[in-house]
Amino acid sequence: MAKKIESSFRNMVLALLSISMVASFALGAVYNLTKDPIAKAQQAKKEEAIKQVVPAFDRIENVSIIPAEGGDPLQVNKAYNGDSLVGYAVETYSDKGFSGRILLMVGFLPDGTIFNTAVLKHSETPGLGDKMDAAKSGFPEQFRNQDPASFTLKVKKDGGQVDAITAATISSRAFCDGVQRAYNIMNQEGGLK
Amino acid sequence: MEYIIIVIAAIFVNNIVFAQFLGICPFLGVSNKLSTSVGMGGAVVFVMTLATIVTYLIFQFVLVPFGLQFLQTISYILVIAALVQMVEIILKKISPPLYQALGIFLPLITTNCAVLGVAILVIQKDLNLLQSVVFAFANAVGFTLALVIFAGIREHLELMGVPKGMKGIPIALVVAGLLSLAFMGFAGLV
Amino acid sequence: MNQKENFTKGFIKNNPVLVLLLGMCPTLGVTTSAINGLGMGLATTFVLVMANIVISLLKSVIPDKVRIPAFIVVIASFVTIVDLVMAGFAPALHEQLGLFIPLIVVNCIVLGRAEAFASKNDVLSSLIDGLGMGLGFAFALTLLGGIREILGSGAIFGFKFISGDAILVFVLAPGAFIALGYLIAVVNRLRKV
Amino acid sequence: MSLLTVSGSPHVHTQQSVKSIMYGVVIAMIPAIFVSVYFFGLHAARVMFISVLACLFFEWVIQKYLIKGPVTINDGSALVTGILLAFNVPSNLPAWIIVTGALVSIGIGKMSFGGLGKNPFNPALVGRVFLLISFPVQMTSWPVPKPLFGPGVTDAITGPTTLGIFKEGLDAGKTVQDIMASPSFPGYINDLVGAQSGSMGEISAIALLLGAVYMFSRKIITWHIPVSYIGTAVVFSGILWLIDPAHYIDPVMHLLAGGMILGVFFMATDMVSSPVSTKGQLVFGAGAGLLTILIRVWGAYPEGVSFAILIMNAFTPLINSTFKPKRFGEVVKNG
Amino acid sequence: MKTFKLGGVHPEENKISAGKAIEVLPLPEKVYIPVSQSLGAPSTVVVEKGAAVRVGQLIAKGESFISSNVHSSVSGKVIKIDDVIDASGYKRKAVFIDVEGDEWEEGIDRTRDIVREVTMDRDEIIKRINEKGVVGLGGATFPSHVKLMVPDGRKAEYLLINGVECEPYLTSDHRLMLERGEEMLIGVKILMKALGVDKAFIGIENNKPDAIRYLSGLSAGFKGIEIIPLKVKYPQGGEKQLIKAVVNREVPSGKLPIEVGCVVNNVGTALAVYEAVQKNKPLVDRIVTVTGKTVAKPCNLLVRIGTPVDLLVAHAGGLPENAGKVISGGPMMGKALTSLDAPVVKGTSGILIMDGVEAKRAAQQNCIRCGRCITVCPMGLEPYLLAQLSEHQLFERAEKEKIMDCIECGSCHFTCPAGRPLLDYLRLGKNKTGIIIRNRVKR
Repeated sequence: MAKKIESSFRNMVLALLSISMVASFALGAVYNLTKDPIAKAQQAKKEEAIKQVVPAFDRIENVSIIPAEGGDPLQVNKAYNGDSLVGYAVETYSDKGFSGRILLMVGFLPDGTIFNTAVLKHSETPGLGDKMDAAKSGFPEQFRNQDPASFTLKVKKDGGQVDAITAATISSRAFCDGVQRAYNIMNQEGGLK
Repeated sequence: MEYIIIVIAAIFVNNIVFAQFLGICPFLGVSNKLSTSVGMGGAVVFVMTLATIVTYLIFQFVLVPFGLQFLQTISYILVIAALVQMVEIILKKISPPLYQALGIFLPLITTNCAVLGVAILVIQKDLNLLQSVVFAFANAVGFTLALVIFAGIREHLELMGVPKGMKGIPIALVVAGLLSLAFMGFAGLV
Repeated sequence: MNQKENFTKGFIKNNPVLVLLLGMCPTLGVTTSAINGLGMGLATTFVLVMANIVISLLKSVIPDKVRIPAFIVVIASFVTIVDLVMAGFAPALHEQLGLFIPLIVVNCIVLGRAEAFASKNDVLSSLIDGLGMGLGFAFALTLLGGIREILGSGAIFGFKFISGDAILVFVLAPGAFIALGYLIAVVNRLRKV
Repeated sequence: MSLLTVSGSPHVHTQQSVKSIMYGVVIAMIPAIFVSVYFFGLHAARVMFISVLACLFFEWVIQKYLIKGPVTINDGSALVTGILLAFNVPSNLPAWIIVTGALVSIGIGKMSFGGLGKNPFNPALVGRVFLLISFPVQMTSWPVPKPLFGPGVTDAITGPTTLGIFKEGLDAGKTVQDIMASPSFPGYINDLVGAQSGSMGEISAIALLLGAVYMFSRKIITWHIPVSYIGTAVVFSGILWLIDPAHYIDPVMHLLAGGMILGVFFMATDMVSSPVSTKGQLVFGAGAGLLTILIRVWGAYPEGVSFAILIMNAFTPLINSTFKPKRFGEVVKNG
Repeated sequence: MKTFKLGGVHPEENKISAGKAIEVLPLPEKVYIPVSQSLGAPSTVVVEKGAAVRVGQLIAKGESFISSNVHSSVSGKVIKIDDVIDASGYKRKAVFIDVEGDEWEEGIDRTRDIVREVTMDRDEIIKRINEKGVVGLGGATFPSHVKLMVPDGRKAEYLLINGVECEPYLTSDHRLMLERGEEMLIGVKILMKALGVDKAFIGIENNKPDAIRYLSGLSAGFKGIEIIPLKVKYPQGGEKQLIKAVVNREVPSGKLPIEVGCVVNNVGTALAVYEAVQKNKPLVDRIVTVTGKTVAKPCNLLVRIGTPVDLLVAHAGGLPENAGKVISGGPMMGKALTSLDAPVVKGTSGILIMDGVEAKRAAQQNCIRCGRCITVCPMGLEPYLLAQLSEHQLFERAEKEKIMDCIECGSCHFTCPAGRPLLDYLRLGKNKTGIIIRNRVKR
């Protein structure tokens, strides 16, 4: 067993201070090393989602729009292939979920029909609400190629045209809510169409 | 209304112990007796609220301006440890009876992950100062509620004589599971 | 104590979760699947090993009275490193484990090994002790994660072997408590035989 | 003279035994059993048979091979749990799910604690809530009732419970009056006799009340929990209803629809998991009544009885240590 | 109809011997008289082996404050002073006397002439009661003279006479009231004088309407004595319950009845007081009910103290074939005898014989917390909890839960559907807790 060092005020402060210094510098270094990968990872995630919801593109233009009815601003990513606009990827959300905010990415074609949807983040009940994820069930499939102008974005129980996830009406409703919010933004920017 | 929602969510719907799994160690360790669980609960309410305020201020006024968010974990844990020490010393001086009641629990709180967890959560959830305080307080109350209910049941089981294989931690975990099951009934309240 | 025993004790005889009953929060919080359990276990193992090494190296220069704060600084540094590295290079897992990564700092196992072992033993023993304890922790978490995944999702390591729904409760909070409770009961029983 | 029995006083004992209490409860459930078979046919009988058999089986296996203690499956308590579990599920539940529920009720809810009398929670409710959360789809697909010999729809058609109809309707923005006016709404009389979708045992208020009267007459239950439970629920829902009758269901409907009557008389009064003193029982009932309406009105689940009772079960030890019976000779103030 | 409020049970009454007049049991051949027949310190034996004694002669002297004299109940020769196993199952020191004739001490008035006028003053009465070894005949055998000495600062307001006889089967007090009513009332008058009170209540349960009627008629001639009919409920004969039922006062926890201005005595005691004061007769005999569902001739007997129980049983037709249990006292609080050699003592109110099936306790099951024990506990305790606490040796908590208030009435055990021996655990707990409390006081 190592012999204990006599604790004096001086060496106590010194030891703590030097350990903290070394630790801070080490962390600073690691932070700098990982800063880029972290940013890249986040960017990659977002791009991955955008890729999923709009047709092939080579350039993104990003605008932030505050909904007319109030609430948090939504990010609209305009996707261009060369000079032609191929679609909009709207980062939207819903607070009507079962637990916490749901973040969605909804892609529209320039004519306003939904190209595809992706779930960015949610904390719905596993096995129920999480079926809104395309990987878990076919629920999001039914939104593809629908034009919200003619397709009522509500679950059938509420008089809409969406088949709710069994036993997860609340999550389904929230999903519709998020998509509707994205569509409203599109309309708000009316000229986009 | 916003604050009421925070409170109900933290105490019932997303109870820190039953739904978020924070503070399990003291939850299992200090819940043998009703009286100690009440004391522990009181100490946690006190420290968690205070720690959240201090760490929130440090984050917003020290870490963010200097771009040092990555030091969050290390600074928080040191602040909490120091805070607990300070509270202990101050309490001893100004309110010996309160120190008598809470004193023995204070050192245990440093390693209570609920305190650090809540301090980090308020940043993740992007709450403002007042919301953070309410959130921390409500979570601490939720923790206390869970602890007290649990202690009641364990005191009761003590007299019942649980089968040998299930005695102690196993049955405590099963009870926690059933409590958590019951608390799922609060889902959707907010 | 020979090194082999140093290594194996944490695995079985003194398994930190199943026998010593430490580190309950992450054990319950992240084990919705085997892969999450394994990820958390390995992250903790890394912190444990590194902290053990550094503390064992520093043990002769740290005054006794400030040893706990010094240990905490060391541990917190490695936790932050793990946090940053995972965010950069394993963002999906990082998101799954969420809050529980910074909380490794208050995991009693890490501080407990630092205080009980690394501060009294040489570097090699500390390394092996950390590795054994860490892997024991990872083993327990993977086991629990596996059990919950099989019962709750009908899958193991993400591979689904029954179609349709399983016993959903096991991937939710109550299932975590209940599964761990019976797992410990079984371990208690086996140890006695 | 060594043949004489020597034991402490008292030397006479009451006729009532645990067994007689348990079988008394079983007898009280008979009307509701008939009603469920009448409306849901042999499926109801099948569910009950499987549930009872599985409960008895698990109790026997665990007592004999795991606890290695005396086997007491004939004390009637596992039988009561089995029937109550069946009462709390839809009649079209697959057999393996019923068996799972029985295993949870008996294995986790009761035997883990050491058996009858030691469990803090009502075993049947533990099983029920476990199933509800594990199998939300199967547990919330209720067959539409169809009188046994009458004409009517096929067994395969499912429909929501009365409370479910309300919840969905209100969530969709309709008013209570709209909902009650719709042709698919069962109405008071059907809810009273049992012609509504729902868990097998909860549909007929009248059959359950018949059983309750029997239990009162046999002194198996006392009035404290039922009265304070129903009283609190009626007052609380009544206040909401008076404030806004368009969006809150009236108290009578709250009583008739869903599992309130079943829960109040057969599960909240479970001696093992409810408080011992009369004061404590009043508090317990009031808490459960309050929580039931709270969950029904604002929660995600249309029905709150099971959760409410389970939560109050958790509070029972605290209630027991807070609300002591009035001691004889307690020193009263300014005595 | 008056009764106490809290708890209580109503077991089958089975007052089989109610219609049987008191018979005098023929003199036994030998008696064993335990020298300590009251609560408190044992008395000192004052006769030697071989000595000749007469009926009413002092054989053991009570020397402490709480203790009482014991007199010979027969005439004859002391053959030895040895241990005898009494009703409690413990060995006690007793005087063994072989009976020869029936010679009484001088000055004892053995006639049945009723002496109505009370001439003694208060102190003389108390002294006489002490001298003649009168103790509470309700079962607790507390020395009567001690009860009559009201402590400083307290004042007795009411005398309560216990004619309740709430124990099932027992009828000795019932017969006494019917056949010796007037003497008993004079005894009450004497007790009132000794206490300095001018109001006495005699509480009688209304399953004895003949006694109520008879005494009500008689009491017209006694100023200040009132008969109070009570609803049948066990344990109404408990001091605190009787006070609650009759004058609606609650004796505080851990205190004596005098705290609320009451003194309680049994009808048997009142008669013994009459005999001691007016007739100069020591307590040498008492009325004992011999009964049981299978007993051939249930009866009420006037028995000399010290008579072996088997003589009483023989008089009632012998021990039935299927007898499983012989109880000294009633079925709720009586003690099961290990042997029929046990002698009748001052506290023996009845001998109850139960058959084997009746005598067997039900198999014990887990407590299901039905709360019935709480509902019936006349002291408002939680017997199920106290039993668990004493099972787990948590006596400090048991004390806080007022285990020492338990009056051991057995209502909890009677009513328990799980057949749990609650009273056994409670007695154990009271015993251990009592030791803890005494040690604390000592320190």
